[in-house]
Amino acid sequence: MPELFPLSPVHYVAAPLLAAFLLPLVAKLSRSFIKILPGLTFLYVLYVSAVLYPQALQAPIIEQIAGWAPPLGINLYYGPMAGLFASLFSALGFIVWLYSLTQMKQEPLDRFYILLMMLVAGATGMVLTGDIFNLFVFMEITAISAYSLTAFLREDDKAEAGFKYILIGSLASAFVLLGIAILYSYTGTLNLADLALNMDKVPLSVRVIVFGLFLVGFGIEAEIFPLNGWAPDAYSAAPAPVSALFAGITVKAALYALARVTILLFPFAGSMALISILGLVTLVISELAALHQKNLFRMLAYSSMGQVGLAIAALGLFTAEGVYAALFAMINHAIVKGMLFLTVFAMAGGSATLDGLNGMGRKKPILSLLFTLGAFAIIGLPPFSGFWSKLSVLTAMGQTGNYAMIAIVLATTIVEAAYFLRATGRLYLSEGNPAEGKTPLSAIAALAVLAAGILWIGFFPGSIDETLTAGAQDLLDTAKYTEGVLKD
Amino acid sequence: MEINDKDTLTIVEHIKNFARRHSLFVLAYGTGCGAIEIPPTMTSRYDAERFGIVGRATPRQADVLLITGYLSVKTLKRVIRTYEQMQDPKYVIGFGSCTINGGMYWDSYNTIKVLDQYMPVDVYINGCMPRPESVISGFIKLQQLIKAGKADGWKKYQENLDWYRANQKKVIKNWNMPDYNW
Amino acid sequence: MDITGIPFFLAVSFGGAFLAYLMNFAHRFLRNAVVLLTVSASAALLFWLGDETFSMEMGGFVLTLGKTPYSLFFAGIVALLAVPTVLFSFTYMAKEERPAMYYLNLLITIAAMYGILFSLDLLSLFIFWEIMTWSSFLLTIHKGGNATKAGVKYFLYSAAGAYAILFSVVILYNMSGSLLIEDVARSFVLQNPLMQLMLAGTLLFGFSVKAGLMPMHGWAPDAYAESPAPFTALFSGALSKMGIFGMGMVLYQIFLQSPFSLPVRELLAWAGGITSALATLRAIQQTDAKRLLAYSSVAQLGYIVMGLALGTPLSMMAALFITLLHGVFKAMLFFAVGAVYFRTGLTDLNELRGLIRRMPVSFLTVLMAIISLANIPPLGGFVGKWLLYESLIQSDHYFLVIVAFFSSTASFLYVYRLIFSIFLGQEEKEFEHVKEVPFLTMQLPMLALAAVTFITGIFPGIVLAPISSALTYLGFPIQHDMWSMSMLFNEWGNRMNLLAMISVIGTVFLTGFTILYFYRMRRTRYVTTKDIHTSGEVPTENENLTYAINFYQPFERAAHPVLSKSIRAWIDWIGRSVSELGDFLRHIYTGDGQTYAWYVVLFLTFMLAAGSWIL
Amino acid sequence: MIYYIASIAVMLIGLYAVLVKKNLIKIVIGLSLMDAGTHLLLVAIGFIKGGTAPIFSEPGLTADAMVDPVPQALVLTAIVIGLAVTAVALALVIRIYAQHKTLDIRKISSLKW
Amino acid sequence: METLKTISGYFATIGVAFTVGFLFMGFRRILTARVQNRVGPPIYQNLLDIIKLWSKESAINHGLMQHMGPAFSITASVTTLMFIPVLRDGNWFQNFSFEGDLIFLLYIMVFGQLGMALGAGQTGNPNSAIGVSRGLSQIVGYEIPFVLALTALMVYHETTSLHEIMAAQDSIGGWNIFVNPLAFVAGIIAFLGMTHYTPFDVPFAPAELASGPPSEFGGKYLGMMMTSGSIFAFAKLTLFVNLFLGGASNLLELLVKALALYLIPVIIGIVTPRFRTEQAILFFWKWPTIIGILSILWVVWMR
Repeated sequence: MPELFPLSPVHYVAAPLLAAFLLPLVAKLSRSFIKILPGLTFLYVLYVSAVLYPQALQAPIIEQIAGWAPPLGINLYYGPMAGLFASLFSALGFIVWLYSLTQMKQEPLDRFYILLMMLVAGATGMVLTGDIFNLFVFMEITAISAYSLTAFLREDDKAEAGFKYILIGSLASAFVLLGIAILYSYTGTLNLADLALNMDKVPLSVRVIVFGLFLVGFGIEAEIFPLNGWAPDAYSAAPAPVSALFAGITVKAALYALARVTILLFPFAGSMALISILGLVTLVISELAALHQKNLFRMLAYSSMGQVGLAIAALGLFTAEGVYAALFAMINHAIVKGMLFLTVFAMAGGSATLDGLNGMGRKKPILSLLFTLGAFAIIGLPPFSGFWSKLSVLTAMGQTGNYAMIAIVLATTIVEAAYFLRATGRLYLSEGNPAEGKTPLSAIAALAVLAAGILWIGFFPGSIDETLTAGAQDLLDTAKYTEGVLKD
Repeated sequence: MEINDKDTLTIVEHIKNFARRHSLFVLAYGTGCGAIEIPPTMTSRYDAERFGIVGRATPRQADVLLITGYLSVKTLKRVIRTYEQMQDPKYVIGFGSCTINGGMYWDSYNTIKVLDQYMPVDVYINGCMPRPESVISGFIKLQQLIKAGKADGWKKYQENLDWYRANQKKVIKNWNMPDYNW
Repeated sequence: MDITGIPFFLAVSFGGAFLAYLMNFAHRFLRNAVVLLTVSASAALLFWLGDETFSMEMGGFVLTLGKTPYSLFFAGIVALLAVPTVLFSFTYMAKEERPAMYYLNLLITIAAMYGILFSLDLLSLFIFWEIMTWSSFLLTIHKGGNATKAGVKYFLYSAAGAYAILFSVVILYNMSGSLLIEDVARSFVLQNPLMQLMLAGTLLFGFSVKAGLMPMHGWAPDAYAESPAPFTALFSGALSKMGIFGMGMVLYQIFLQSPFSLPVRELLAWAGGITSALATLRAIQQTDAKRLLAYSSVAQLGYIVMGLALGTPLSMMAALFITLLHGVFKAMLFFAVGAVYFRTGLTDLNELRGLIRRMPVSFLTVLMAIISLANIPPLGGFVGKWLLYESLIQSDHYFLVIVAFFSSTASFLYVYRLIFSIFLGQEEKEFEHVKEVPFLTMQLPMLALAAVTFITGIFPGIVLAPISSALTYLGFPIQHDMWSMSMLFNEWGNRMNLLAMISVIGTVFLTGFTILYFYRMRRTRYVTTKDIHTSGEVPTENENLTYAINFYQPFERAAHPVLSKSIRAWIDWIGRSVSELGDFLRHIYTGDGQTYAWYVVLFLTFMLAAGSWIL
Repeated sequence: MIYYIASIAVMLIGLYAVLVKKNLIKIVIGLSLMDAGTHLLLVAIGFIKGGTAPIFSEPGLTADAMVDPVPQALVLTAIVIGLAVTAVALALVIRIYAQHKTLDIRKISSLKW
Repeated sequence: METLKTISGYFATIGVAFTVGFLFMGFRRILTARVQNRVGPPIYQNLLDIIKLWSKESAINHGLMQHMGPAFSITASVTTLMFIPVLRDGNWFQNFSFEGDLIFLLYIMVFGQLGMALGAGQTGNPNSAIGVSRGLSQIVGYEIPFVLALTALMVYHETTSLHEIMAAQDSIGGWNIFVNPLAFVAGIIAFLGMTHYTPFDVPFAPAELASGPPSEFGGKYLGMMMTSGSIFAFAKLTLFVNLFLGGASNLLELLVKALALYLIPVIIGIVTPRFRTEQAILFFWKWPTIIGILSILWVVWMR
């Protein structure tokens, strides 16, 4: 099979895109295909992951598009880190599909799945590509599908959230494009590896400007404070499966881009410290802002921003442990926050407030248990995945001697515990709302997969140790990256 | 054992009898105007404590119930209850003419006339009001009665309870007390 | 798997929890059997626990489990309380909803406590610590309603403590490269003293939160009052002792060599003393039985901390002895209050009254427990307090003696309030049909624990033997002339012969009681509590004359200067301030898209300006 | 140089519209202007005065004399993207207007805090 | 034979304590009467009261605790007595005093009060409960100076054994009343509270509370309580004699010293009105406590 039809990282992007384009045609044949095709696509992509990722752990797979060699042509870099993200994205895509199968009832479904697949394809492209303009393009694909998905529901405030997202997102794309233009004007190349080698052609002041532009551009997508004004609105307006993907995919892709660009092009101590500090600020402000939130999705959104802030803070250390911790935090956040969004949606519907959770412990015990599990995991209680991710963040910070950072992270964790447990407590109130409907099995299955992930990582954190270490090495070892890409 | 059978008294009974008559705890329960005579009796001028007579605040500890004057029907109910709460042996001293025949309230619609119909009185003290001297002499009479074994009103009350109860219920219309059971 | 190994032990403890959860779907008798079997099996396994340590790698950290004499003593307390607790739960929780969740969390809590005790390294201690915290949080909010608020409060206080611990653990790990307590201790002494102070301070702070030491006691009254009564017994009796365990470990295994060790311990002793005094005063004010007991627990833990911090062999013996005894008698009290709640649905001291003839066994339990709590001989509580006072006097802490004695004497007030309001006073018509609780599941645990207080009062040696081996492990050589089976000695060579004491007290009491009971027995009438001296007035059926409301008003008036201030209110104020800060901060997100665009542009401008300024 | 200044000027005009104008349509126009400015800048980077199209149409024509083709390709892509974004934005504006009956961005803030 | 002697020693101690106790109380009644220009009852009046109470033909109880309350009370009195060396030396009247120490005495002394409080609670009489509330509150007041005084002595003599404290006061100059007068003052003020004489008799206030806690107790119960009270009075006096006046080597000396001590609360009681509960508590927490603290500082300075 591999000989006949060689698997390549391109399939990550190509398959969902192809499926997205095919979907309207398929829809003409049978309505049921609409629901099945995305699942098949994600399954296929997962299969690609299963085959390619072990290889990437050995040595990064570098795929040249259309046969052009890297400085000129576009290449895909499928290293341990990119592979990790690509696999994570496709897995999340599959789970969200599984969940949406029964929970997503809003027509037009075909468009929903098209956008969904484009979102996943774009985000995967962002982490795979080795070309900065290509990165921009994929970012825009992700963004446009995200805009549309945000406003997908035809209810009151959804369009408003979408518009705010577009407003800020367009600024981001403009700034990134501007940065690319400036870089190109000095170096004449768009390949990241090539750029990294040619950065000394760029004057320092320009590098600062470009770094600022990229920081703002990617930072908007990565929800760094104060660039994340769109995020709470978008999270709360989008259908819950999409919110889960926002938390799990778009943010992570942007973060990857930011990390990759920073480490390749701007490896200054100042820029790294800045990222770390921004991460902490994001963490503190988001967690505090979530404290008074009554709208559950908004609360989860703020929490997402906080978690991303945590990952950024760890990432900004740019030590092996720091990146390891950041990766761990991102994976944990993707799984847990995804599960929380989906659980809340299944439990209390699309516009859930805290009151919507009242007394659910009796009416929907399994979902309540899952929410509790998610809340505990996100707070970082052992023996769930969140604990190990938070612990690795803390030890990474400890190793660099940043005790104040540890204290800040721990203090915000208390705040986080406050609002999550307040929500958890509501589940077990004796009086509550009338529960309506039963949760279908496929949704429970999707959630169960995520819950199993939480527990698995919680009990066997060593099982993803190798992956994370490789990923961290991959990100930090710039020489290997440039050499690998430009070896011809 | 028959306490009033003098011949069979043992040494223990002698001691008991001695203690009983020389330690009289009086329930501080003033019903009518006679209560005003109790303080002088107890304090410096007449010093009833010489005879072991001291006031006690609760019927559980008291030996002697002083009915110090007229008893209205309403008060009678309380007095009966208080009397029944006292521990045997217990003594009642009717104090002043009101307790003997109604005294100046002989035609009142609201007071009882003859106390003895409602509870067994061991000693009556005459007068309206009796002076402290009379009160003390009444107490000494009581002591003599105890010594002679004749202060046995509490036994009469037990034996003739039905009669007493009937009399009590005759005047007390709203009888809502628990019955005295032994 | 090795049947005497700790992995097997923990596997039984944790596995039983999940098995019980699953069994709930089969039948409740099956579930109860599994629960009881798990708890008693782990209690039995404690006796056969082997000495070998067990290591495993998890997430890049080496976790080591093993037993020490010190931890074995605490494990004994847990086991001693766990069995009655589950037994008591069977009937008590039969009425409540979601029993599966309750037993799951209860067993996880118990197992996690064992885990904490058998951790030889700080990380596994922390892991089990947090497992214990969240499972007990879920138990606390089990009832819903106000319990949710109490539970969240409990968790937040605990989180503050736990993260203080984690803070230290991370730094210690960074310093010593190992998590083993021995290794940590070895590298700890090499740090500079201020660093040592900070690390030990945060660790002690963290552990003291669980012990409810003031000023971090705010969670205790609410959490104890709202959690289900059988669990509260375990909560106050065993779970809060984990804080004591941790403090002892930090003080004497890690921090002992530091130059700041002595002042910190002195401070801690005073904190314990003040805690016991203030919490006692608060307990006197309470009108809810469980809240009263909660404050009482805080006070008792104050004593334990006092003894622990003094660090003389005698005081350590006292601390550990009270640790056990407090667990026992507080469990009895919570059980009894739970039994009353089970039958009447009330814990309000102003409404309960006159249950003594309805629930005599519960009354007897409370009586034994309060005698023990008030340190009155001949029950076990006295032994602990005797040791404590002797050690306080002999280590020249004269004013702590006064503080301790003040709270000990003042504790008579609240214990009397408790037993009086519930069991004594006039009988209430409302409670006419209240029955005593079932024997096997509810009376038996109470009576068994009552027997423990009695036996430890006469033969404290039974408990002092494991205590002295625990103390020897901690570095306090306990010579054999410091205790014997029923004889206590202080450092000045004075002694207290408990057998003589019990024989005198027992003889006199029995004689006195017999005389009183049989003397003129046939002339002794029983009368109802309605037949009392009320100046001749007849109380009606619906009238209850029991004096219960504002029971200690004169005392509260005297203690008003202290009682009018509240530490809890201060901590709450901090919490409210943070919450309001959060409310303020979220107004950054104004909802106007253009504002967000401004943020972006301003941020970019600021970045560029800062960049050019740096350049 | 004039191209650079002009393109930056267009961008700033767009930014001004985005930041100051309250009408949603005008904001969308501002966004487009920003895009356009960036595109102009990109094209200007590749522009060589007197250069020819980047096609090896005549012998002897070297790469130096050619206009850099890459920015042009980029711009084409970017224009497409910009178009898509603008289209989505306008669609949303229509929906917002249908719901709120206003285009004033200050009044469209029901999602906040 | 030895056992018989020992056991008869116990009974002798109790007998002596009881006799001395009721005689002292009778003495107090006479003294009070004399101060009030009365004659007063005979000195053995209390014995007559007790015999009369025991010879009551009937008794009522409200439940088991009413038996147990007085039983607790007598337990506390007799146990306290048993663990106090009545005389300095010799084999008689030593009883169990070698087996316990001051800390034990501190606690066993309140045992009776708590037991009585329980018995009083069982009766359901609101007056009893109010009395208990006041009495227990007052304990918290007077125990503080008492413990301060005891601590001062224990620290000074470096022992918690009553025997050793007694042995250290071998001459009149060595009596603790002279060595540490401050501790004596604090202790004796606490003793005033313990006796429940005026000005600290608000728990039993007869006119207000119908005699407070024992208001439902009559007959044998009250008899038991009064018996216990007599013994306890002697035990407390002996304790104070041992602590501050160097103990006594024979019964006569003991009587004289105890009477001298007993006169203090009696005379103060005769001439003072009554404190309210919170006034009493605050009084105990103020002056005697300060004096007690000073006495400890004095001891620390002396060492």
